[in-house]
Amino acid sequence: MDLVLTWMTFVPLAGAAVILCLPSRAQALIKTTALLFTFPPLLMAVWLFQDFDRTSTAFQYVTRVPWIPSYNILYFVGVDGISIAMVLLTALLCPLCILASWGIDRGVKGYFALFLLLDTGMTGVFVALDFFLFYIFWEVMLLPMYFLIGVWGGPRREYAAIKFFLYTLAGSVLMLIAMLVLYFASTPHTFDMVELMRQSGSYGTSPVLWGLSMQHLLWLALFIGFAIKIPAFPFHTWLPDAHVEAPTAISVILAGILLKMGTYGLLRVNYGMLPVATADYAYWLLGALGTWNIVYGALCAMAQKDLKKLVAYSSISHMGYVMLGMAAFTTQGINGAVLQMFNHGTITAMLFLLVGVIYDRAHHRDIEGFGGLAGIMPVYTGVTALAFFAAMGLPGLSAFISEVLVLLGAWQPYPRLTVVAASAVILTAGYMLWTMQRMYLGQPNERYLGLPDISARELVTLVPLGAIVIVLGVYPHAVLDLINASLVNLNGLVAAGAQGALAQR
Amino acid sequence: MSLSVALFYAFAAFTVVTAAGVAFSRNIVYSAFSLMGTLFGVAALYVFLAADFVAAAQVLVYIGGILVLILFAVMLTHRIADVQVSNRSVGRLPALVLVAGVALVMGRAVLRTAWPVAPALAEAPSTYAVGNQLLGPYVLPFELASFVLLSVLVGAIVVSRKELRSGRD
Amino acid sequence: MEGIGLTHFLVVGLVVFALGLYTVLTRRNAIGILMGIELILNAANINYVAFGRYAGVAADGQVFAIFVIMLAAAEAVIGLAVVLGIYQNFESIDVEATDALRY
Amino acid sequence: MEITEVGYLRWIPLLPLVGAAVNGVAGAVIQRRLGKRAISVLAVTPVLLAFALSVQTFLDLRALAPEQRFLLDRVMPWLHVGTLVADIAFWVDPLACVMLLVVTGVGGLIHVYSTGYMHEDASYWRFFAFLNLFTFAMLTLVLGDSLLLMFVGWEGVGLCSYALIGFWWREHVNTTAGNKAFIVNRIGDFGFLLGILLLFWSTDAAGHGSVVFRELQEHASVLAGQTLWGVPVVVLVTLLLFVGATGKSAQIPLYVWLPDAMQGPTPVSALIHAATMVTAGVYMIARLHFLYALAPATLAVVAGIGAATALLAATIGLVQNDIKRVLAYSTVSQLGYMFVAMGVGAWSAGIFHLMTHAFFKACLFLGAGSVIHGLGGEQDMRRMGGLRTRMPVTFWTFLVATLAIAGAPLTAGFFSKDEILWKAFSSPHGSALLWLVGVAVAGLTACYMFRQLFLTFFGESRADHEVLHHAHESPPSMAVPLVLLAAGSLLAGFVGLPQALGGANRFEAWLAPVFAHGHAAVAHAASHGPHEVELELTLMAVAIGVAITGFLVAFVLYQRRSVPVAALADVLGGIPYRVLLNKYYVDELYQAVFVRGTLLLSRLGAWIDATIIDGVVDGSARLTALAARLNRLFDDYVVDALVNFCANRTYDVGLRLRRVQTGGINAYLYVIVGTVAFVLIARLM
Repeated sequence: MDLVLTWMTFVPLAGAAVILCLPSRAQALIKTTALLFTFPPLLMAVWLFQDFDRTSTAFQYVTRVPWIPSYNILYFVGVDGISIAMVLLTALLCPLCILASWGIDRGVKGYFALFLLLDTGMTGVFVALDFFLFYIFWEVMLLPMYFLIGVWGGPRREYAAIKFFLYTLAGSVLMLIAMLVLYFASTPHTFDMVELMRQSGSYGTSPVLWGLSMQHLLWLALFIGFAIKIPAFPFHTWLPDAHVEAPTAISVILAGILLKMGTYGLLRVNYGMLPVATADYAYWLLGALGTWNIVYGALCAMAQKDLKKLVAYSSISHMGYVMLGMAAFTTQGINGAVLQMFNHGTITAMLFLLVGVIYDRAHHRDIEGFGGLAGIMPVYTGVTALAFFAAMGLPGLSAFISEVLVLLGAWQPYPRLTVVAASAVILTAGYMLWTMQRMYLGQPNERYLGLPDISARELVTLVPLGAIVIVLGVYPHAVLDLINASLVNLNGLVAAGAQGALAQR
Repeated sequence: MSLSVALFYAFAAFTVVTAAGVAFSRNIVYSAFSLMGTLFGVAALYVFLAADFVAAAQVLVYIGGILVLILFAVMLTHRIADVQVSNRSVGRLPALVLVAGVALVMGRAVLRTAWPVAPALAEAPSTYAVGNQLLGPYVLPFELASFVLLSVLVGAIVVSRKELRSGRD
Repeated sequence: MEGIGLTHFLVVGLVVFALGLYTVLTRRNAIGILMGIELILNAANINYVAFGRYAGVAADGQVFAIFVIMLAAAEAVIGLAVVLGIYQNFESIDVEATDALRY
Repeated sequence: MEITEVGYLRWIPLLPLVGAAVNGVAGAVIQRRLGKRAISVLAVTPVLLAFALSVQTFLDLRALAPEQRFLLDRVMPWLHVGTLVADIAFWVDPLACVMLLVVTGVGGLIHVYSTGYMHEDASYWRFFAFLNLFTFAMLTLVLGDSLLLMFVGWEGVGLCSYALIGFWWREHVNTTAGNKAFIVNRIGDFGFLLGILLLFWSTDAAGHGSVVFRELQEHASVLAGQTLWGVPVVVLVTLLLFVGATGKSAQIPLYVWLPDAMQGPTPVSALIHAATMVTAGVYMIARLHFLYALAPATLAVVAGIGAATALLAATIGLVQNDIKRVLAYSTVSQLGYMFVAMGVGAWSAGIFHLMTHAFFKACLFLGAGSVIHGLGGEQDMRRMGGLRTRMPVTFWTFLVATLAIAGAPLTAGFFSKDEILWKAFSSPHGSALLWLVGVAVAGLTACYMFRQLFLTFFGESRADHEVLHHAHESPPSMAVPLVLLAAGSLLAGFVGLPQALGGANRFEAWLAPVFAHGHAAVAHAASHGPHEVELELTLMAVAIGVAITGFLVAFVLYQRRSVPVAALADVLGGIPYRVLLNKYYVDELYQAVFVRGTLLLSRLGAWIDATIIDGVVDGSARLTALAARLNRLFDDYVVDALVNFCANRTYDVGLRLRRVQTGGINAYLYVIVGTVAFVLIARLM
């Protein structure tokens, strides 16, 4: 019984409660309180990073107590290599996002309380090992997100918020159904994910509906639920709208953490519990679709005129790498996929924070509307260049490692897909450099000559991320060591499960 | 028919009749006073059930507290000089039918069920046992109850004070 | 008290309940409705205490009755406060006049 | 294989990195507080130290037995995933040592030169930060012991090249050139990366998966017999890697970025776009010669591309007027020579030319830079002339370097070029055609180089009076590197004096341990028979004759002006001249195919736009594949519509259902009690 994860999850919730008790006029106090309550999880994350047993494939820091005994529902939390990186990322990004939200001046109390609630939900999703608990946290996370976009967002915020909500809710419903089916298929009925994974061989693989077996139907239902989050084509249209309308910090959370829940869910649920269907669908629905995501996202990004939309589409492109890497079932591929989840979290967070910096000053994000910012805001331009080149996968920076691992891993099973996916390095360089040229280089725009350079507070939010991007480029094993054992084990589980079931057939 | 039995029937009848007064009276003040009778009758019935503490609580809380509160509310919401203190009723017939249906079903359940009856307990004062239960197995609900009462206290003030609401932005 | 059993108390409770229900359904005065609710609660209390006594667990039934009394008091306080609030806003406590929540 | 582990190799790349980091992070402050001199010290010292360490490396290697000349420095583990093992480790063998000396030596001189050339620039610190970063990346490329680490340097030099081409970022044309360089290079990198992937998995299939050079060399034979998509794996691997080389080393079809790269400051052109970075492709092929030796088909492609590029670029160079552009095309052309050498298996000859080329081309660029500096930024040769007397140091060094590149006997260029030509003729992979092209290019080279010399330094000055008045010789910080490089251009050739001329060819002997494997594979003749010596001397004489012819043509046309150049330009209606002047319209072709193609697609998108808004929603799914813009429409008008449809229907239902909310408590009570009663009655009756 180890309560560290429980503390990590619920300390922000306590912070939300404290904030609700503060007077709404004390804005600075509210902001400071919110920041303070995100520090304990960060410190615990540092401790976890140092203490985590890198050789074990088992769940660590487990708490497992009955919660609703009549339905055999547990309060069961723990982390393994698949989730640890995401837990660390969440703990890291939340304080930074609170700092980035310092400029919020409308409904401060509600904003920060909801933000801390969101923090609890996100951490909970990554540590929950009981499916029911997982689902609860999943929903807990959606509601604050809806309000954060819908209340504090841009001009079309309500449209974006409702679109976001409908999309994700549709996914949730499918997930709920699949979850219940899994529950009633297990003996004894349980939501315990570890137990469900252990029983993974028992879900029927004989056709029940439209020629699909129960396992395949479940897989598809869960896949759609998670694909909306990733977001995989064609479920991605909520993302650009949500990003454009959301406030900066929320965009960061959205791209940095929420997107990862899709791929995390696939690894945790689909891979662990439905190995046969995973093996059957990996090529088309993960590999080919991921490749399509990569290229399609990059093309769409190139066509954007709004900087934030461009970054949003680049997220779609980069998440494609995660799908492709997962689909490969090679050590390199899956390691690259999870590392890419982490790296994309840091890099895209930087990008959105940088978009926020310029938006706060110029109040628009039109790429064509700037020019020559390098002369006006040199430090800002320098940091932006770092982030852009990181997003491009420049060697020496973190994304290079994960992208190379993904491509390397994917080459063995799917060389053709890899050729197509790798061509995105050209497209990515194209739109990133073009944007760089149009916004930051060239003759400075007269209108913006007076813009102040990046402030110390904004720099504080960016420097840790930049440092991580560089360090992970040189020493990727800081993260790879954490995740490798569990991922190799997971690959083995899928292979064994698929093999066993195929033999039965 | 012993005296106690007769008394039981008397009190039961009193209870029912005054309850009917609550239900059918045209004047709300009359209704309120009828309610007092009902509450008193129920307290008496508690005595018959050897529930002395509950009976006392009934008299103190209900009659001493709630009823007075209701009367205050009646007075505060109606101009006392009004001759016609409204206690209008609507839809009597459908209500009667509905209530009759429910009563029929419940009566059937009451009469048809073979209630398991334990040997009658000695008619000793039960206050001691009640106290033990309240601070023993029921201590958590008991404490929660105090919390609820506190919330009610605060809530009642917040809800009924006009200036607090208007003072906010 | 031979001859008086559980059923008798239950019947009294039933009648009081029915009258309470009728009051609740027919009154348009909010305070009247509250009185009806008090009747229903009393009916339930009679049953609690009666069941407690005749099932041999006297104290439990009474404890529940006490809780009900407590809650009734709480409900009356809040209910009447709300009624006063409504009166201040609508100048009436007729429940058909106060239909701000109508579609 | 005996490997000597040493601990100092890491400092060769790391010192410039430290310089770059200090200047990059704190450069603005340092420059403001301590002045440009501090920046210069911070930037130049690491490179000079790195050069000293490189010399130490050379001495250490020489102290070892020839077949044991390997130094290795393991810094830290980098990527150990599955069977993939790549460490941050630097190694040096004789081949890397040559590159090391060239990069740090020539690089150091160019750093010194830059302190003079860039002295007036406000972003002095930024320039040196990137120059140091480039040195770091280039040294990583050279010293990395695995393909992946080499790739880090490979892309790193591309980044620095991008940043330095667009160094004066206020001008749109500069940043466009930078983008072009980076993106074209990325196309090459795409191939390079795929090559690495394929190579790793092909060796992995045989149980020896590796990206480390020495392990690859050991197990290269496992590739034999493997095929992918019906092509032998070794051919595919080498071709993919060669795609990377064409990008970095500006060969057909990816050479178009290099002439545009001349938008950068001239020292950058000298260091990155002439002496070091662009030779990375040649170095990579030499590094992996054991693979290329297994793939004759690829070798033929490499030689063919090299020869074609050499010829194409040389002809374009004939008519360019921008002093740096001529040099740029000359670089492309000389790189073509090196690829010809690689393609015929003459590894050490190619590297030899790489080294001598670094000297004379750097000298030429720096000389050109000196001219531009002296004329206040003028780059058009038509407005120069007569500078011989005003800038004597520049003139004499430029002359020496021109002689070297033209292949005048006893200069460095003569020996290296001649060796390539001889190998192109005599190697089993060579042919008379390759030799013929090479000789023709030698003639063209002499012609356009002397044209440049005559136009710039001889004759009457055609510059504005004002400009001419300020024309001056460059400061010592610029002149000294020029002299040293000119000396190198003269003397560097003697380390590789061919046996036919009675030399020992110590250069080839130095590299022999590296290429032992490759030479065995291509069955290269180890010694020259007497007959062959005679043949080699004959061919040499022919080449010299052709070069002299080229010189004479330039002399007649541009010095004596016996034949009016304008008349020549009008030959055949002026078409050949215009074709050459416009670089065979390749840029226009690429522009038309790729850029215009994209524009066309977007216009097509706009057309479909209107159609879809007019209601043809069904067709959008099919058409979205056409263009990115169109895809966005699909999102907005199909997927969103479904979502909105669901929302609207829900809203309608809600509109109807809300009538239930009467707001009357009695009504609610009726419903509640009625429902309960109904359920009770239904249950009990």
